[in-house]
Amino acid sequence: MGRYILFRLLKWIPSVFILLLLIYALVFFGAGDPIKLIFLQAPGDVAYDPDRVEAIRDAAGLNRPFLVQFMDYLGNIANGNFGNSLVSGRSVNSMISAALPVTLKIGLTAIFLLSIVGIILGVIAALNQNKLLDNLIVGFALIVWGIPVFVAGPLIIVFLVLVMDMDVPYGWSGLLSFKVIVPLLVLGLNPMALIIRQARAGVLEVLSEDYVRTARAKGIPNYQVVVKHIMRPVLTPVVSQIGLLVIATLNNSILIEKVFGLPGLGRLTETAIKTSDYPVILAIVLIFSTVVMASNLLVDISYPLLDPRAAAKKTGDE
Amino acid sequence: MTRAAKQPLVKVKNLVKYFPIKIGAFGSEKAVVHAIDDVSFDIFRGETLGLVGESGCGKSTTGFTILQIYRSTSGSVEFEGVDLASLSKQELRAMRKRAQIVFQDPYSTLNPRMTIGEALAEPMKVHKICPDNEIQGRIAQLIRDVGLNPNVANRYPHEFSGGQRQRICIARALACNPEFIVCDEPISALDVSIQAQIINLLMDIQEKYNLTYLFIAHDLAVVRHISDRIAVMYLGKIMEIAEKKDLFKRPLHPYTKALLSAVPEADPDIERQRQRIILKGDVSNAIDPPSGCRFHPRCAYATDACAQSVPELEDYGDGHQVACLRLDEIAMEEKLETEDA
Amino acid sequence: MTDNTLELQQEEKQFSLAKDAFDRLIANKLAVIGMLLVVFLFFIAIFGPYITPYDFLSQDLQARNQAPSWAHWFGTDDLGRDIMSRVIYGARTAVIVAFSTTFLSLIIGIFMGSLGGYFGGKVDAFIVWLIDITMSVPSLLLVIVINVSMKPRLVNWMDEQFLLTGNSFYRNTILVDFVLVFGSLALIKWPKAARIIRGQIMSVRNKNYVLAAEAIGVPTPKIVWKYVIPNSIGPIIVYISAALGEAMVFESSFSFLGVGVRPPIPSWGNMISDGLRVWQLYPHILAAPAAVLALVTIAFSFLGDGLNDALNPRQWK
Amino acid sequence: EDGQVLNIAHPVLQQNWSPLQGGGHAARWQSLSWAAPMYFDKDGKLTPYVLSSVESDDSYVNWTLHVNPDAVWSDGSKITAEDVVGTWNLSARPATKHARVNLFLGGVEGFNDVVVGKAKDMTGLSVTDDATVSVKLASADPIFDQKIATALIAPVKISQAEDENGNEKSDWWMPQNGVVVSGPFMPETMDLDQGVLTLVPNPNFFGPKPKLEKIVLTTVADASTATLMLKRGTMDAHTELITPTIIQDLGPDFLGGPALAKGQQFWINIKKPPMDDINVRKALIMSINPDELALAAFPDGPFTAASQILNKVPGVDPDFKKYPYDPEAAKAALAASKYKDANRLPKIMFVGISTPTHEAAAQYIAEQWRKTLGIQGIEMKPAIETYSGPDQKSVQIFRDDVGTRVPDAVSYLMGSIYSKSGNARNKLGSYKNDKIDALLEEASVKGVKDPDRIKLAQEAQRLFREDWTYIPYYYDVMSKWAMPWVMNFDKNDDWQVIEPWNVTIDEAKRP
Amino acid sequence: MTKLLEVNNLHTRFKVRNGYLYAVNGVSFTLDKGEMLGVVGESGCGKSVSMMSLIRLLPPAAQITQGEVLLEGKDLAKASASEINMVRGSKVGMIFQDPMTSLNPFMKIGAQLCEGIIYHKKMSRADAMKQAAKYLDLVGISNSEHRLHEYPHQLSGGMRQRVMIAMALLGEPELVIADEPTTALDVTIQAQIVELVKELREKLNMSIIWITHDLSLLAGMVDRIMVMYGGSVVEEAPLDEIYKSPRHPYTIGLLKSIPSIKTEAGSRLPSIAGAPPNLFVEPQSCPFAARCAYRKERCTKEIPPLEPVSGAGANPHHRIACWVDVTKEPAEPKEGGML
Ligand SMILES: Nc1ncnc2c1ncn2[C@@H]1O[C@H](COP(=O)(O)OP(=O)(O)OP(=O)(O)O)[C@@H](O)[C@H]1O
Ligand SMILES: Nc1ncnc2c1ncn2[C@@H]1O[C@H](COP(=O)(O)OP(=O)(O)OP(=O)(O)O)[C@@H](O)[C@H]1O
Ligand SMILES: [Mg+2]
Ligand SMILES: [Mg+2]
Ligand code: NI
Repeated sequence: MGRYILFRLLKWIPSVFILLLLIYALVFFGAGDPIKLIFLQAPGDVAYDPDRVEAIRDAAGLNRPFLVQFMDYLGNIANGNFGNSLVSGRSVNSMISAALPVTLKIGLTAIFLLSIVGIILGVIAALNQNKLLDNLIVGFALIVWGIPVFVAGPLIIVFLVLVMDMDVPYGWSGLLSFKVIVPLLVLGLNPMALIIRQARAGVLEVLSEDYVRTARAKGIPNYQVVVKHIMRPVLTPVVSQIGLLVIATLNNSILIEKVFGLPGLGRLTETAIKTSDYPVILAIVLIFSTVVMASNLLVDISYPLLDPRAAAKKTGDE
Repeated sequence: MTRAAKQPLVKVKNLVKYFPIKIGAFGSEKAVVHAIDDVSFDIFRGETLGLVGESGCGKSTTGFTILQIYRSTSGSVEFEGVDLASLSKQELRAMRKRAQIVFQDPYSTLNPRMTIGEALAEPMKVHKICPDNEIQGRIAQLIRDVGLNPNVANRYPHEFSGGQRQRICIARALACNPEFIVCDEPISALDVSIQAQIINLLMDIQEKYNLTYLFIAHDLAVVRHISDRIAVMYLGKIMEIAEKKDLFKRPLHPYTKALLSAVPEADPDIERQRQRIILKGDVSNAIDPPSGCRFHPRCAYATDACAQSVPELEDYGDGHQVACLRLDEIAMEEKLETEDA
Repeated sequence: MTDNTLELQQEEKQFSLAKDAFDRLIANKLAVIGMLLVVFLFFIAIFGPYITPYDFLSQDLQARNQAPSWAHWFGTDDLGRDIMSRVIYGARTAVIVAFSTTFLSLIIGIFMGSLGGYFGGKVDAFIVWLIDITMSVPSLLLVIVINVSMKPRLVNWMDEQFLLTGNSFYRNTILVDFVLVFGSLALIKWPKAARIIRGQIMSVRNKNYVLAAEAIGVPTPKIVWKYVIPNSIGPIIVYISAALGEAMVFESSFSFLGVGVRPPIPSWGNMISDGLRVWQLYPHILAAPAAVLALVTIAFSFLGDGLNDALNPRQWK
Repeated sequence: EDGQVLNIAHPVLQQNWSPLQGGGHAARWQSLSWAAPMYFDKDGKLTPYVLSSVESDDSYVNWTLHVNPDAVWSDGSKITAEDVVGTWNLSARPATKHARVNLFLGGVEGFNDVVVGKAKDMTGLSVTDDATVSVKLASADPIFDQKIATALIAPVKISQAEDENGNEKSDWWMPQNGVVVSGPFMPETMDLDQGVLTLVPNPNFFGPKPKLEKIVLTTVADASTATLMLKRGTMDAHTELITPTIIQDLGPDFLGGPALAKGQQFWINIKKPPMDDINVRKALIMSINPDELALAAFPDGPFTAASQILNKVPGVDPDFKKYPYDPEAAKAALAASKYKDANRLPKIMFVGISTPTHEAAAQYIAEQWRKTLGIQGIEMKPAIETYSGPDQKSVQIFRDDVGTRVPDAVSYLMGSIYSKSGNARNKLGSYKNDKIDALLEEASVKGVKDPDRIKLAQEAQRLFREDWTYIPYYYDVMSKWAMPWVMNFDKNDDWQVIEPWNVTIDEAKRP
Repeated sequence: MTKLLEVNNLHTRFKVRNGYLYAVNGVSFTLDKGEMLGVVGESGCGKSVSMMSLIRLLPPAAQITQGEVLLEGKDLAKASASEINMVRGSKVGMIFQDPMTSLNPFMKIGAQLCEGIIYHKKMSRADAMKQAAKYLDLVGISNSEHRLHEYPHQLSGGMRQRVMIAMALLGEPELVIADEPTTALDVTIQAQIVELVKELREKLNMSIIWITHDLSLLAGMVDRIMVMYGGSVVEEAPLDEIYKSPRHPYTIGLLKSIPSIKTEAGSRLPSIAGAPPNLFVEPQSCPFAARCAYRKERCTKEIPPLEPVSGAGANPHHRIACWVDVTKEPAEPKEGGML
């Protein structure tokens, strides 16, 4: 397994390199110039003095050729240094290391909790196929699926504040604070819909498996059949969705962290893009894809644990 | 005709087919399936060679490799003196019209998106068997040959039952006037009452078109009925080849004996008397086949020598070839037993 | 040989695979609802601009932010425009975006997938690798970066072309918004399509009918075209249905973030983001586009589920 | 009144709170912590602060600045002339990226060399003694004293801010790094990642004792959330919050305030086709009803429709002829242009459509043009930046504001229509009208009290009108951006709270 | 001998998309204690469904519309769900066709074996494991203690089928239903399993219903054979009777079409024309009529009841469902037949 992980990591490095090059080029050639932006944000009476801007760009080393800058950047990254923000001058490392845990904590908790709830709901729905309960759960999943998070977020806030007369659930004071529940829900509901559907489909499929019939033939009660024979096989395909869930959660965090004032990667992304702060953008891309890669790797590694057959899997080569 | 007068249409020499695969949870370990390993035999023009053996022993692979649908790992397949294994893809395509195959599962062998007519026209078009305007007529003829009504040509496969589909597959194999057909368990997916229909059909067209068959099956009763000669395969190796009558009368290889004794007969009297030879254990793994004689782990007569050296096929008269090191000793032992009794 | 001659009885009803699938689809109530909604959406997208009660651009500053009424079923927005007309026009935007992205991604996906699936080996490994990276990129972020960075370049380039050539095609840089939204979306979505195609090809390739075609000597490209692709239609259709719905949600996410289709062209996304700003006072401005988007997404998932069941039925055992 | 905490919502995740930025959202709270050289009080009177007095000779070239002997840093040490000169030199250096330094110090001799990195220090700035700075300007400027009355170039303790290479030290302004300030409140904590800052009274402040006990500034990026928080009293003030329904949501006072010497216009780039044709510009301008335009953006005020450039300064032209709203004339003008009809016009692109209100206005304009002139190809983009500057290609119309922070018509116009101004160069497409330039140059050296200064400016503006290069939009007011219970929260033209020490909260009104 | 099971007029149908599929149409039979009954018929003729109906082990789409299933006098068709559960696994054991898919790949052999007896016999886990090991020994799996901790995929097909058998026997049932337990196996392995079952039957003295489509397989094994066609029983007789004097045209055809030692090699096999019926309409006539060489007018109008054969020397236990007496009527090959 160690070799396998190493192998995966080795395969991952060129991908990251290409990704970085791509994004770097995109931002370098296309996106705005953060320095100019600083000046143009000021009212129009500020003389936008091209000479001065050039001087500032020189001072910041931004006038060097693309490749030189990129290689320089790579060198820094190799040393674990993402450079400094062009807008605030702060070290990107410290920004990321402050923001990442917030997003990870919320995201992982959301994924974890709602996956569990989702699986349970999905199983319940499947076992009651085409009955009222099934329809309710499936309907719920569909509606949650249909409403984008950035609509659901504000809706829930205003509902809580104006209707329930609660305080605005805003800011971050640790994962265990009550305020965080709302964004957690919003972040997780959408992926949960996915899990519900996946789990439901999975159970329906497993239900028609021969070994479930075997289990039934033993005359053990229904709940034992469900718990022992149905749940576990369903888990494998559901777990394989986690990579997708992670992506969805990261995407959603960009959309809603701002609304809930969560000092996470999503909010950082939003700000960085608005200000064309490319050292930050690049670092975030790198972090995001690391997180996704890591979760995919985790899923792959957990396969043999979930599915005993996987350990003896044969795959043709032709 | 004596065999000497017959000439082989297909000459399989030291044919080997390995499948490289990946195993393990992460697909990180490489392994090789020794699907067929050094197999040699001849198929004579106009005869039916039956190939029997247990599941996974490499029967289908043999059939596929003879036709070079799977390119062989080594060895040669001479078709009227041309070594198919050495042909390029292009050259091979031209040979394809002379050698055809009928697959086991008629449900998955027809493209569900093509009508029967299209499916039958395909080989004719590929090999330019006849002018375009004659294709329709020929299709009708073929469909009639396999006992269906020609008006089915513009229907889709799913509208047919398994037996009918198998007929259509046979028609498709016939479409380019082949001389040789590999029948890969053509009846084992069919209902009992339908199997006889297809066997009859296969025999009819063999007669009509003077075909040569390699008939693969695991049902010995059927093979016995249709074949002229029979080859018994075990884990990628041929264990015994003989004229049918010879084989049933005088099975020499311990495996053949066990196999024959395991075939049930639809007669309670026979069954009540029959002494089954029950083999111990299961077929070994083709990824990691046993050393020496592949059968030795299950063989009641195996000695250390069997685990050491690989037996070659040897002729025991009349073209009855057997691959066993201890054949003579076994014969002795048996004789003793019967005498004891 | 008479005993072998079977005739198909004439009264046996003739039904094709497609019809069979369609029957199964029709039997699924939710799928039918979804399908009707989707058909309605297409209808509106095509004919909408001709049937809207008002011009989607025409403003009436005297009638701003009006609640729904008989005159304006969905009310009016902050410039006194009729929201229903805008939602209807937005359907066109949604359909254009959804269709173009989906088909673009499908084309890339089919190409890449069949390349990998058919050739296998190194080519396949490369394509799988490409799929893996693309799938691991945070999609929204990538699309935003592409949009933010490429747009000025493209707009400037087209403008130059217009000044150089006077060709009025280049004048319409609104296209750029669409092209970028499609392009970048397709860029992140193709791996899904490619995976499906690749998987299909892999499985279809080992199907006996492909082996049979090979045994007959049918040339490889013809095998791909006549045997492999047609038999992959089912999953592709399901993919299309899911992707259409997804693309619409994605488009609105961009608009929410301020990239994507720009006003005055209405898209549900930018209408939602407009509505989100004022919805405490004028909830109807948000409600109409958000509800329609939700409805359409749900319709697509109904339809997708239905199609999935209809086209890939689980066989009884 | 003790124990009062002022909660401010801040719209962007600000990572840089250096007082040397001179711009951005952070700079809007600069006067809380940093004492300006001088300041304009509520009535517009120039008031001493760090500098006790500023005088010049008759040529308006040489100025002498006297540092208030009582002025001290929050650690009790004295603010010195060294600090003043050091701060200003540092602000002008390129690496510092001060966004507005040229507005205040641009006239000092040697400024241009420092700004492009050719020199480290301005030759025109020198320390005479611990408490005196002498300034030599490159040319006469009668209002130099007014120009430096801003917190945006408030002196900082230069030994803290500058490193040995003459660059700004990173993060020196953080409380963690022991920053000392000169203003009434000093930072207590700064969590840049969360976006939360707290300020407490400066015990050594040399002015009146601050009344608030604490100021908490929290980043609330989402406008809807911020509105809700203000409504509920979770927040008391906001850095800058504009939503289409802000008046209905938070009451008219929130956005209200004294008029500013500042106006918003849609500037037309006269070099870009089709704007190079004055008839097209006439057609475009005359088809807009300016009153409706203002209404489209701010239906409930408090901003008023603009007409001329000048606003609020002495010298607003009472006889200025507004551009007429005349659709017929507009159609005629378009027909008279070389393009003849709308279909032959190149596409028109707006930029600077960065807020919902500007978007509404731009859409209104677009609709009018479509309706009256039949123009279809119109686009709008939020960011000015990527579509502007030297490499911009396609943009014809910029929404942007111009104004002045000194009550002076000439400096107002120098910043907007003078050929060397950024506005003329970038947004008007290198607009240059020799007559206007001459008039403004002549006016700028006249004394503040000289009536010709105003007359020349008015004449320049009238000439500018005839070039038809802008669509008047609205005049700004200095919005309070605070709930009614926040008292004494008046701000000046630099967005600074004028007397932060006076700010109190009327707890009775707070919900 | 005492009667263990009595099935009367059992009907089972499936709800399918546009209507019903009539899978079992009036199956009746009895089974004595210790008797072994063979059920043959082609694919889809309702063998599995009718036998699964006995303990109502059916997919949700299935419904038993008629009939009674008396196990030791108690009607299972009307029993409650929990009563049925008490029968399954303890009174009736099941062996399924495909050992590859019938064992849960996610659970260890031991756990799968034990769960039934833990529930039914209220055994402790440890005791259950001991018991399971004992039965694994019984079915000829060596190293049984060790095997309990393995997953199904670690065993070969034959071994898995042995595990299935052990699982069925663990509850010490009085009746074992074996649904084509050897179809998926090779002949040599099949022979092993057949021998094993014979052996076990002698040791444990239980009743067995053995479903298969291979008539030859039953010849050396069962006491009585029941031939099914199109959802009904068409013939039922003691072992020798069926092979030596089959009376239903279908049975006759089936036996003839199997190539055997006696059939002349290379000769044409007598085959039954046509294909089995589809069951989307409730049968109103003899299901075999369409393919029957002895078809008479009546055959296409009325359903023949399953009745003892008539005629001299007829075995009273030999019952057929046919309007025609094949011993008297000449066969006339019929052409065609339905699909
Ligand atoms: N494409 C392939 N890739 C890898 N291994 C294969 C492939 N095809 C066959 N094998 C392996 O080769 C061996 C022989 O297979 P083959 O299909 O020839 O057996 P068979 O005798 O035809 O069996 P059956 O009776 O089940 O059809 C088996 O172990 C099988 O798993
Ligand atoms: N779940 C199901 N839904 C609908 N029809 C079914 C279902 N299961 C079985 N059937 C149908 O019921 C009929 C009888 O099936 P059954 O499984 O009893 O046949 P069988 O004799 O056991 O065949 P085989 O030899 O293939 O096992 C068949 O026509 C089959 O198609
Ligand atoms: Mg095979
Ligand atoms: Mg069955
Ligand atoms: Ni009959």
